[in-house]
Amino acid sequence: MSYRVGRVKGVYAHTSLLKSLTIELEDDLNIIPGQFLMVWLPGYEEIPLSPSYADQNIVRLTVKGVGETTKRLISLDTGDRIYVRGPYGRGFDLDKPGKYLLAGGGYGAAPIIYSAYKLSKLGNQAVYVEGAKSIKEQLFIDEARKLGLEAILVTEDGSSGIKGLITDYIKQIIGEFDILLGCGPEPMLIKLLNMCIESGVDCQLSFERVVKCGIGICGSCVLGDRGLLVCYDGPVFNKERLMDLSFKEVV
Amino acid sequence: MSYRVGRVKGVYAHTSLLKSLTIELEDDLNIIPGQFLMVWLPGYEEIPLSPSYADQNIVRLTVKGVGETTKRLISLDTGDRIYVRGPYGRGFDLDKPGKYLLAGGGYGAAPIIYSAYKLSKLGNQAVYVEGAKSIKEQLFIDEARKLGLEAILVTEDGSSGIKGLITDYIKQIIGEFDILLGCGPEPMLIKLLNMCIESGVDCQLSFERVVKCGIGICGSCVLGDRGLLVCYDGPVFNKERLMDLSFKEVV
Amino acid sequence: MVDLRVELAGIKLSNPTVLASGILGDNAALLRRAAKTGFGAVTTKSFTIEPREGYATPIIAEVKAGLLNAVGLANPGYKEIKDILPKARVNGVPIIVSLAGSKIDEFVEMAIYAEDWGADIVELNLSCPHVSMMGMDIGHDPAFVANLVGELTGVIETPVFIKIGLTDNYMEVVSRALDKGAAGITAINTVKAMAINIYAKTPVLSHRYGGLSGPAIHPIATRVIYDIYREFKPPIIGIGGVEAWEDAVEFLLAGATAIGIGTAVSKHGLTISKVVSDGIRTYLEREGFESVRDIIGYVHRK
Amino acid sequence: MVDLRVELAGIKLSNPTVLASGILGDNAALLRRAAKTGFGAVTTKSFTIEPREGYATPIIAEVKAGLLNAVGLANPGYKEIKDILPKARVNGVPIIVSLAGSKIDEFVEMAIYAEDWGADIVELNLSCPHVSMMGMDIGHDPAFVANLVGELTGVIETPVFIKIGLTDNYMEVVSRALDKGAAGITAINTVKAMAINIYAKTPVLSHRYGGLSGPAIHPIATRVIYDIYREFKPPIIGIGGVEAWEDAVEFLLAGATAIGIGTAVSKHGLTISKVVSDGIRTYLEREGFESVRDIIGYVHRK
Ligand SMILES: Cc1cc2nc3c(=O)[nH]c(=O)nc-3n(C[C@H](O)[C@H](O)[C@H](O)COP(=O)(O)OP(=O)(O)OC[C@H]3O[C@@H](n4cnc5c(N)ncnc54)[C@H](O)[C@@H]3O)c2cc1C
Ligand SMILES: Cc1cc2nc3c(=O)[nH]c(=O)nc-3n(C[C@H](O)[C@H](O)[C@H](O)COP(=O)(O)OP(=O)(O)OC[C@H]3O[C@@H](n4cnc5c(N)ncnc54)[C@H](O)[C@@H]3O)c2cc1C
Ligand SMILES: Cc1cc2nc3c(=O)[nH]c(=O)nc-3n(C[C@H](O)[C@H](O)[C@H](O)COP(=O)(O)O)c2cc1C
Ligand SMILES: Cc1cc2nc3c(=O)[nH]c(=O)nc-3n(C[C@H](O)[C@H](O)[C@H](O)COP(=O)(O)O)c2cc1C
Ligand code: FES
Ligand code: FES
Repeated sequence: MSYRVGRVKGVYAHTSLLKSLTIELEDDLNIIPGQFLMVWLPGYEEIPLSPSYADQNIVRLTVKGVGETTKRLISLDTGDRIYVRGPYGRGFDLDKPGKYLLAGGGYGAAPIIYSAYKLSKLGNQAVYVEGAKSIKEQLFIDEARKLGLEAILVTEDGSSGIKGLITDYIKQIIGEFDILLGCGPEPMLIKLLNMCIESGVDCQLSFERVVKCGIGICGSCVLGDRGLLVCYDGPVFNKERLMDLSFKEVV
Repeated sequence: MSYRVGRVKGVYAHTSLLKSLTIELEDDLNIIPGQFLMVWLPGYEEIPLSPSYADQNIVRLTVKGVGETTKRLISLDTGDRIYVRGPYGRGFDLDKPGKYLLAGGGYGAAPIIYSAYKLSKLGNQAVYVEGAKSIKEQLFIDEARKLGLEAILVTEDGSSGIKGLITDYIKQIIGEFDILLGCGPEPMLIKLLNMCIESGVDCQLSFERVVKCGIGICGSCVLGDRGLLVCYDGPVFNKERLMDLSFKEVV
Repeated sequence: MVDLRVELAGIKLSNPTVLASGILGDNAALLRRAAKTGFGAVTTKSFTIEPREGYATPIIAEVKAGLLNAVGLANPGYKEIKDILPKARVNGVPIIVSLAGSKIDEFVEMAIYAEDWGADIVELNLSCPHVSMMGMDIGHDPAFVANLVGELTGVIETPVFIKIGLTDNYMEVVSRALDKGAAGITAINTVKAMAINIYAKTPVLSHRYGGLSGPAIHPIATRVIYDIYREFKPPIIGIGGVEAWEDAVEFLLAGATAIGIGTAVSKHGLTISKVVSDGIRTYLEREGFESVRDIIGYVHRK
Repeated sequence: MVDLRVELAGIKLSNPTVLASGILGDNAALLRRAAKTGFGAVTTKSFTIEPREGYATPIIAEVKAGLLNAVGLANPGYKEIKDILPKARVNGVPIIVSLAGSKIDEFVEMAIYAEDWGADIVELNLSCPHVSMMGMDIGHDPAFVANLVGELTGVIETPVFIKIGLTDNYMEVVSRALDKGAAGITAINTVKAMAINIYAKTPVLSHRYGGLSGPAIHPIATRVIYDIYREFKPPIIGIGGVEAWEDAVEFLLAGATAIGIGTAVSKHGLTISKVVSDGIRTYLEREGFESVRDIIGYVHRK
């Protein structure tokens, strides 16, 4: 059988539409930060999600209710079943030496905080920056601090931390870093990419496209005019790959 | 692909109808003495053969030309291809401590001499007895001696060694041994079994039936009224198993 | 303790596993051994009027996703049923007698004989893909099947199952057979296929064509079982690539009452029946069902 | 140096590997990438008159012996051919345009359009097993196929291939299509099947049914290719479970001129084309052949 069956062990509501589900699987799963799972709720669709934490048979999913399936997901209760296949795709390469700047926007902070766990285990230096609409939607600032990282919140409405867009803040500090890991809305990613090109900082960015098969066969997740596949070649792409693309669609 | 392709590396003619073919395979094969290979010559049938020697990617088959396929086999030349699948079945258990009596009749000496190789490697004490029609059909007496074993030839016509039937000779000496390994014509095996029952000596005997699938599914190789399968439960059966059977067919 | 018993047209099985036809099954000792090892029922090799030698070896070709066979309906002829059946019977395990023929007369003669010698179910092999004028060659014709089943249910009381393979019109065949009194459906037989050895540059099987079995056909069988149950809900012996209890449960949920096991016997031995029925038991317990009967066709209830 | 070039109805391929329809193929960038990675030809996703969203996810179910899919012929509609084809073309790699429809008119309209925009071959998908009124539903009818092919070969000059699946009467369909001028045969499409999740107790695919591909169907495809070559010797694009060069050689020996690769792209990436064509080259060298063309249909010569 291709699906692993998990049980919801706990639900943490960041807001009414943004929740973290801790899932217990029957067997251990080895997921690299940035890789994704295909998550199926029978009767609903199957969707890609990048865990915000994973260890042995525990996976934490941080989900924003944007449509039918994600809304159903965030309404799950402890004990409910959840079906996952994967992990799929390429995650972040955390073995590169240097000082890391971690940038997560919205639920895009999920694979970023998971990267923070791994980086702190590896003993790499990292600063965590999270962008959110307001303090209410802030996700992992406390967690990042508990990991011993400097953690900076940037809110659009200034309700906490630095006011503004995460990209504006990052522009100011990027020069101090060797490598940037980013995940979030596509306009944010494009800005980050351009910044990194200008400043000569290395980067790895996680992109979204509509993922249907998850295994590089249906073509639905194609990104850019070189035919990159988000589910197979990504979702995390490095700077060299991204520089090759023309992002007319979004810029 | 299920077949391994081998090349004939050498042919040794014991007689014009009884030959040993040394086969070189592309990969190593781990065969326990007494196990068999299904050997296919395209255009002919696929038949079961128990190697008379095997080491890494080398297998030696000792074949008596009795019908179309075996006759074709013994007419192969160096360089010819041969197709094998397996090994299948259960071989001799050579780990039991004690003094071994090895009894091979006709081409049945094949798995017996291969056992001799393994036993001498294991440092177990063993005496090799071979039964043949005449000196011309004698197979592995020299080889057994080179292994440092006492080796006795019993010929029906007395053209060499002891004259008579191998079973008559073994009857005289069986008391000196702890365990007998036997392979040969079925009447020989039945006599050996009865001898072992009477004298309290342990035994393992290799039986033949028409083997078609080799993988325990077609039922063609059934032995006895308990539904033992030569290809799956055998070809080597131990004393306990055999004592359960009624061998009306042959005795 | 959950209940594993099922009934196939009134015939009681202690658990849903069935030894599939052609697997070790033309010999009393082997059928007996299978029954003792834990199968809920055993099926004989398909018998024909005359004894058949079967094809020359190779009769088996191992492929990545399963097995090809072209045994060629080797069997000792139906008259042997008389010797085999009484000896094969043990612990009350039902015996399904499989029959293959090319004419209605042949089937009638054999079916009466099988009934006389104690067959619990008569299964008509209408789907062997590698013997001409038998099996698939006649089984894809709904009119023939309807006549055949009609004749047989007129002369014997033993439940008649038809064993189908993958054809375009299996739904019509099943529908006609059930109309004429078939007691149940066995699905599926092997799928016609071929394996070529690239060094020998020739088909492996002496008969060239063979029937594909094993994991390869499991999702096809699931579909066929699902279709038949959805439409007709007859007793179904689901067969095809079952090699673990999960595969068996899949068939049960799709609508099978019993689960035939063939190819997996080669990989796992006859104890596969125990492994599968134990697995079903644990599954039922964990999922909160009391009887295996509660999950038959379950996916259709949603 | 052995020669890997083959011709499909006059269309030259640098090597026999072909990207199968539906694999990454409704996007110019992906077709281009596949062509660059070493495929001898690439096939587009099947286009339909209207754009199709396809089915809801799950559209894929992984099974032991392969893959089930029910993409539902998702495609942007045939008018996109105009944008896709010119961008997809690279290094002279031929592009096969796959079309799916329910009526002859639809096929005619799309085929003319495909020809206008440079299709090297037009492939008629008469075998998709999971969309009603298209694919298999029409492709098993020899009369319809004969009419369809007759009409198309009357209006376009581009070679027309028909893509068949596993039906009872594929030999008749092929025969009628060739009679009416079909330039070649693509065989086979996926086989209708189902996977049920035993904990969810429901079919995995949102569409319930899907098409089985991968190693499971390889021996079935070998048989179909063998049959068609034996009888008609047309150019054949052999497809089904090719995931290693040995599988490709098997098809060539059975009679395929070119080798379609689908599911294996998921396991091995697009570089599978290189791996397969390199393997074929080494095989030919070792077995003493000068050209891949020397082994096409070789098993029939014995
Ligand atoms: C690699 C990857 C990782 C992701 N990780 C997370 C995560 O950790 N947390 C999280 O909340 N979301 C994540 N997403 C996004 C998430 O998959 C979508 O929000 C989800 O698919 C929407 O499904 P729905 O049925 O709820 O909404 P729908 O009603 O289907 O759509 C709502 C919105 O989501 C977009 N969308 C729909 N289907 C998909 C799809 N299959 N793939 C991508 N986008 C889609 C639509 O374009 C639309 O804008 C990730 C996406 C990708 C590609
Ligand atoms: C486990 C096992 C190991 C064997 N090892 C050897 C060996 O090392 N050397 C050797 O020379 N022979 C061995 N044999 C016997 C060998 O398999 C047969 O001699 C061979 O199958 C005959 O094939 P044929 O086509 O040449 O003769 P055929 O014309 O088919 O038959 C000639 C004789 O062989 C018997 N026979 C036919 N087919 C089979 C079959 N599939 N299995 C068993 N017997 C059959 C027939 O009953 C007949 O008596 C072994 C048999 C078994 C079961
Ligand atoms: C070696 C072999 C012999 C078979 N012989 C028969 C037969 O005589 N009659 C029959 O109805 N089915 C026969 N079958 C088909 C099986 O009963 C079964 O339907 C098929 O193998 C699919 O199940 P599996 O995947 O579990 O093997 C045979 C199958 C195999 C592998
Ligand atoms: C995801 C997917 C989508 C497919 N879409 C199409 C299609 O649009 N048109 C078509 O003719 N075949 C389609 N097919 C069938 C393939 O072209 C091919 O015939 C089949 O998958 C068998 O080959 P394989 O085993 O190499 O995958 C599709 C197959 C898959 C797996
Ligand atoms: S989602 Fe199908 S190719 Fe990426
Ligand atoms: S040869 Fe088929 S069961 Fe032993």
